[in-house]
Amino acid sequence: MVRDMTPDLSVTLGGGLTIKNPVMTASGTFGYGLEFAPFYDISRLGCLIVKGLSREPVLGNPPQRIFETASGMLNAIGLQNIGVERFVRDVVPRLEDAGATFAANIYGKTPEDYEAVAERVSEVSSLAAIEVNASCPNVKEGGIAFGSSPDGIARLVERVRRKTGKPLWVKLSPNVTDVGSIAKAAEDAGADAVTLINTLIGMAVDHRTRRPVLANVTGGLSGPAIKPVALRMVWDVCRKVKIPVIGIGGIMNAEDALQFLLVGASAVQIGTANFSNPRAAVEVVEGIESFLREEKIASVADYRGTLRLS
Amino acid sequence: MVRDMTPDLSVTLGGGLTIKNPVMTASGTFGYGLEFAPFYDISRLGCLIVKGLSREPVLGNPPQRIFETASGMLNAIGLQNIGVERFVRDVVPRLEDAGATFAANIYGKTPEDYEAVAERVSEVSSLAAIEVNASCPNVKEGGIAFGSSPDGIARLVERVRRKTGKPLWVKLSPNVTDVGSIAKAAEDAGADAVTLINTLIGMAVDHRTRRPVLANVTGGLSGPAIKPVALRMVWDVCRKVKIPVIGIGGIMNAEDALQFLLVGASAVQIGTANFSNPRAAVEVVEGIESFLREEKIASVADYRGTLRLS
Amino acid sequence: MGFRHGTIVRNEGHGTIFYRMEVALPEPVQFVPGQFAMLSGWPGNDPLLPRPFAIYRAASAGGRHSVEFVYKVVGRGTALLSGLHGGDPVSVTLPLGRGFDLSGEGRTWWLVGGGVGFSTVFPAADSLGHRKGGFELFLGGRTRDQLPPKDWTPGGHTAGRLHLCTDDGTAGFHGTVVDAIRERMKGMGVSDLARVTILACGPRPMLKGLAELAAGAGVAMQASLENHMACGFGVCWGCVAAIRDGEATAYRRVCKEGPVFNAMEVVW
Amino acid sequence: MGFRHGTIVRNEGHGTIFYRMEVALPEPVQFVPGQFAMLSGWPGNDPLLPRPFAIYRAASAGGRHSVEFVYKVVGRGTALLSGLHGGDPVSVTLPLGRGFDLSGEGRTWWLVGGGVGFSTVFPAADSLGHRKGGFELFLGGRTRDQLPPKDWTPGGHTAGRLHLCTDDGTAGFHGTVVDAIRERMKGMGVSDLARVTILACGPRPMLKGLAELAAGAGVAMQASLENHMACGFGVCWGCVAAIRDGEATAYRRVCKEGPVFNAMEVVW
Ligand SMILES: Cc1cc2nc3c(=O)[nH]c(=O)nc-3n(C[C@H](O)[C@H](O)[C@H](O)COP(=O)(O)OP(=O)(O)OC[C@H]3O[C@@H](n4cnc5c(N)ncnc54)[C@H](O)[C@@H]3O)c2cc1C
Ligand SMILES: Cc1cc2nc3c(=O)[nH]c(=O)nc-3n(C[C@H](O)[C@H](O)[C@H](O)COP(=O)(O)OP(=O)(O)OC[C@H]3O[C@@H](n4cnc5c(N)ncnc54)[C@H](O)[C@@H]3O)c2cc1C
Ligand SMILES: Cc1cc2nc3c(=O)[nH]c(=O)nc-3n(C[C@H](O)[C@H](O)[C@H](O)COP(=O)(O)O)c2cc1C
Ligand SMILES: Cc1cc2nc3c(=O)[nH]c(=O)nc-3n(C[C@H](O)[C@H](O)[C@H](O)COP(=O)(O)O)c2cc1C
Ligand code: FES
Ligand code: FES
Repeated sequence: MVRDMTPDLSVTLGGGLTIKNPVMTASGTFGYGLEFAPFYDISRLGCLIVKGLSREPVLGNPPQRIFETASGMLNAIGLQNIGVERFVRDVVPRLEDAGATFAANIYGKTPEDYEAVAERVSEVSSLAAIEVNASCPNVKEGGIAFGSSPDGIARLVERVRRKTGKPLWVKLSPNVTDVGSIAKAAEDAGADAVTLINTLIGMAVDHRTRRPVLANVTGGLSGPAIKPVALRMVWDVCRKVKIPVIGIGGIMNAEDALQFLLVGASAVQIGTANFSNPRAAVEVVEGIESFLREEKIASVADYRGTLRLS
Repeated sequence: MVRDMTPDLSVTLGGGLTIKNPVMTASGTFGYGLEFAPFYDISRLGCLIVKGLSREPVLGNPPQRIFETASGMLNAIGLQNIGVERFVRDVVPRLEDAGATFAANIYGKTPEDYEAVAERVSEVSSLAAIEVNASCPNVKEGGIAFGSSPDGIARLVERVRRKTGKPLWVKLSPNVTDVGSIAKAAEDAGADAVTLINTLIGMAVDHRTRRPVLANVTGGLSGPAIKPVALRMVWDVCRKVKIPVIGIGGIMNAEDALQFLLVGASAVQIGTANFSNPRAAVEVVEGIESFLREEKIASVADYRGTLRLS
Repeated sequence: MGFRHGTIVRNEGHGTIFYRMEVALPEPVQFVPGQFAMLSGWPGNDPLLPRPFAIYRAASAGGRHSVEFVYKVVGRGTALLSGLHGGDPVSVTLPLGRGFDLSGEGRTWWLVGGGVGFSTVFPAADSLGHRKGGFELFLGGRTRDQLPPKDWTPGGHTAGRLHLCTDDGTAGFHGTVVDAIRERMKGMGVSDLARVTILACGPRPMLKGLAELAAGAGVAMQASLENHMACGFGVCWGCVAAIRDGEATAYRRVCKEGPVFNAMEVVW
Repeated sequence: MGFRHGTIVRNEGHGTIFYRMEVALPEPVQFVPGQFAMLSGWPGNDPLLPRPFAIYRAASAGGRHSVEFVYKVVGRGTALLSGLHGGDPVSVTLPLGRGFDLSGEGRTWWLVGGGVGFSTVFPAADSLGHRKGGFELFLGGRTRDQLPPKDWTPGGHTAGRLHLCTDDGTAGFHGTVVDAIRERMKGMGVSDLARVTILACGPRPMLKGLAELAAGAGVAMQASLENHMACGFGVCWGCVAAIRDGEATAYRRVCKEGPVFNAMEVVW
């Protein structure tokens, strides 16, 4: 029996990576990480994932890029980013100084683009992992095009796999009929973990001006609205693959995060919650710890995947 | 120019059906229709769609069947219903007395089941249309199994089509990679209209008891949370098929309904909103009328599908 | 039955855990004890659904009509309600469901409320108070703080007919209401017991315990059940409970065929 | 910059359309005029996102710290805010963004507020008021009811320096602030104009009109832009505006590189 012990929050992910706790922050919702330093010590996070990086800087979509919906938001940022070179040169040293554990979310229009970005970030010895964004709904080429079928994902992952020795995570789209088979294809192609879900494709229009609200017409839906969908998909995928699953989608607090761990996720990512509460992610770390303490559970590993079906 | 004229709300749907306004109520959220008589005159609705009917009465899933989520709800009713015979015998005459325009949502485990229910309800001369539920996520067989692929939907629709001369609507699942191709398959197989979306598959768990909240484990997510997803799919499908599209998903008020018409839907259905506001559907009828009047638009037909993309 | 926009007249905390809300409505409310309302009073879509509450009281005077609810803060919806002020708008659909059947003449009524369940049985007490024989009232709480405020208790002045029970013994009988009823039954003859009807509302384990006790003793019992509800008026089929239907089990809507069921027919 | 839980001290409507909210905070707030806060004060997830508001004033006295906002009800979030009471909790992240650059010495400052835009320029007026030369204030509203309450107006007592403008002529100058500035420029020499800096906040068409006027007259202008925001501190890239970057156009974050931009660099 565990009495007043500090629960062990560390979790083991694929590719030999162990992180101090299961709480990560989601790509595109955490900038390059340093922006959160005024709110808390970012080294307290299990891992932070930076904004999707591409080979060259990307201008992104014209405004309006975001729109609030019922308990959610649409975004069509179009992957505006500073490009992999500036990231490695300017951002990495500062993340290292901050003692942060960080992973790079990468994106390209072609498999060659992905390979190039993967190769470049792999040179960063402090980089914890590479997360392949094969599911961005807001760019015309790449992204979701690869992530919508088992074959597409397999081809992409195989190629990136050959270019990196880093733990390789593949981020999956929820806009598919059978996310399990796509996750399986990623596993078979050499992914060390899968991350899901990316945003659901959504749309908003103004009934008076008769125009789409977003310049991009459609956008990605995130936030608590999508949590039930995310939880179901994570649960599904956890039963279909052996590699670790990183759960994401609408997590606002520790209770939500625990639910993803309960259905089998090895770690979670906090996305949109960072906007309404910049301290959300660190509060999730604290909340998970106190839950385990209260319930006298020795470790996250003991809790993970213990959903009782009968 | 139209000045203070009563706008023409009537809309023409497939199979020669014209209804007095584009506002319907969604199957499973409106009982058998008569339950709403205390709240308003149900003959004011464009059409009401009754709870999914099967060949024999269905017991449905054990409780807990529903759960509230952020701006949405999960349900796993399991299609509890009184069966087609009792519907025809007991309910139809009372709907006729109430002057209601009504359609039957039908469901089966096998194509034969669907055929049988379609044949039986087709004998009801006052029935406006048949809506084939090929997308229920809460039953193990039938439903979504047919609705997840173009082939599946084509086979089902062809068979039901042969059994009825009524306008035939096919209700589609959003839990697919490409809803457009499924809608197209339904059109090619003889559907007069497509209805979308049914619920998104979701899940909820209790992190303390470590159990699923719903006895059925997963359920269907409905309500304003899913509106952006629904709107995007309706917009997509409107550009892929020539038959009328009936839009549904998270519509809470006239503004929401107008947005679905704007992207091309010929009519809309009000679902979950009926629960929080039993007068929701009739308020949508009134709201659409006053919007058209204010904006001096002569008819719903003049407004429909006028989204400006540039 | 109707859907009404009302305005809060009063919304106050009482004792340690109970709130009481009075809502002014455009029309008078007539209800059977045990019937309930779906109530919501928040902007936006989260929470999305109204919440079910027993109708505690309804009054009409001088052309003004109002209805009262008693509630306990247990989650998000009730927390939001407790933050509302006089003048704030709420929506209610009422009266809903099938209340208690108080039609038997010459019966002995035992009214049992566990926790906030008293809000459902007090209206029955109000009705029965006028009859010969009246009723006995069993109220249970974990501690004395969890019993309803004294001045709310119908017939609370009539010593002997009110049985307060606390799990921790801080007031009245030390034990659950089930224990108290078991005590009460002691020494009663079969024919006396056969004249008793229990009307009960409270946590499910309490109701189940009572039902088993009642069944064993040949006592009639009506139980007011709870379940998650979306609509409250019988159209979503979300709120069903397993109810015996001859040999078979049927799923009956708590909001429509209930919330009050014959306890002997409930599949506990 | 920090994320703080505060408590409403006061939240009142003023005139016909403006609300003013004072929030007590655990720590003092230092800010540059034009900086803003992300504010939310609703339970649940709908609305989900906090709303951006200019910091109107910050005060510290006797160990108590507070910050003030002025807002207009335009939609759901602001409607909810207007219903909050003293004592209610709110969350704020502040101070955010890049405010006005008030560093130039010997300049002539024209402060322009359209609609509720005055809330962004009044703090600049408070700063500049202490300087020699001070400022002139142009306030525009559709009608006189849409102008800020008189007693809020900095230097409002100094006649001649305050230019009230209404579209319908119900108060002050009959016309927009752009028209008023055009009038004001009349007869001014090139070198006088070159000493002017306009600080402006208001609807985009107003800002655009002003920027064109200023560009033509060789007047410097800083414009405070608005855009939908999710985070408010530069991490979502949701709030960008098109800003000239040499020959090219870049998307700059209104919340981080702005909200105050050199009006000559904005792609209007
Ligand atoms: C017929 C009926 C009469 C009731 N009368 C009263 C009363 O007079 N006073 C009182 O305090 N409570 C009463 N309840 C219970 C009350 O409805 C719940 O406490 C309330 O819905 C909890 O809402 P919440 O948002 O605070 O809790 P949360 O747990 O946050 O609610 C989440 C969801 O669960 C549902 N839920 C949670 N607990 C219950 C429950 N016990 N019963 C039904 N749904 C639940 C909510 O409606 C909501 O949909 C009654 C319930 C029913 C069914
Ligand atoms: C830097 C900055 C400072 C501001 N300062 C003030 C101020 O001091 N006083 C004041 O009254 N208003 C100010 N605004 C505008 C204010 O943020 C909006 O009026 C408010 O967000 C509207 O919210 P709502 O929910 O009432 O409107 P809704 O239209 O219901 O909001 C829906 C969504 O649109 C966004 N939105 C709507 N209008 C605007 C807008 N004009 N700018 C940005 N987002 C918008 C909301 O934030 C929300 O996400 C400022 C805006 C910015 C960007
Ligand atoms: C503004 C915004 C930008 C995003 N950018 C990226 C991105 O660059 N790469 C990526 O893989 N996911 C991106 N996402 C998706 C999130 O990482 C996450 O998968 C999604 O938002 C669901 O989680 P949430 O509901 O917790 O936000 C973005 C999401 C938002 C809201
Ligand atoms: C409680 C409940 C029961 C439902 N039952 C059915 C059904 O029997 N047949 C069907 O086609 N759809 C059924 N649906 C789906 C709705 O008709 C509708 O497609 C869905 O709820 C989305 O719309 P909404 O967000 O407006 O509720 C049901 C939905 C709910 C919430
Ligand atoms: S709550 Fe909808 S049927 Fe009972
Ligand atoms: S609002 Fe998020 S970057 Fe500006």
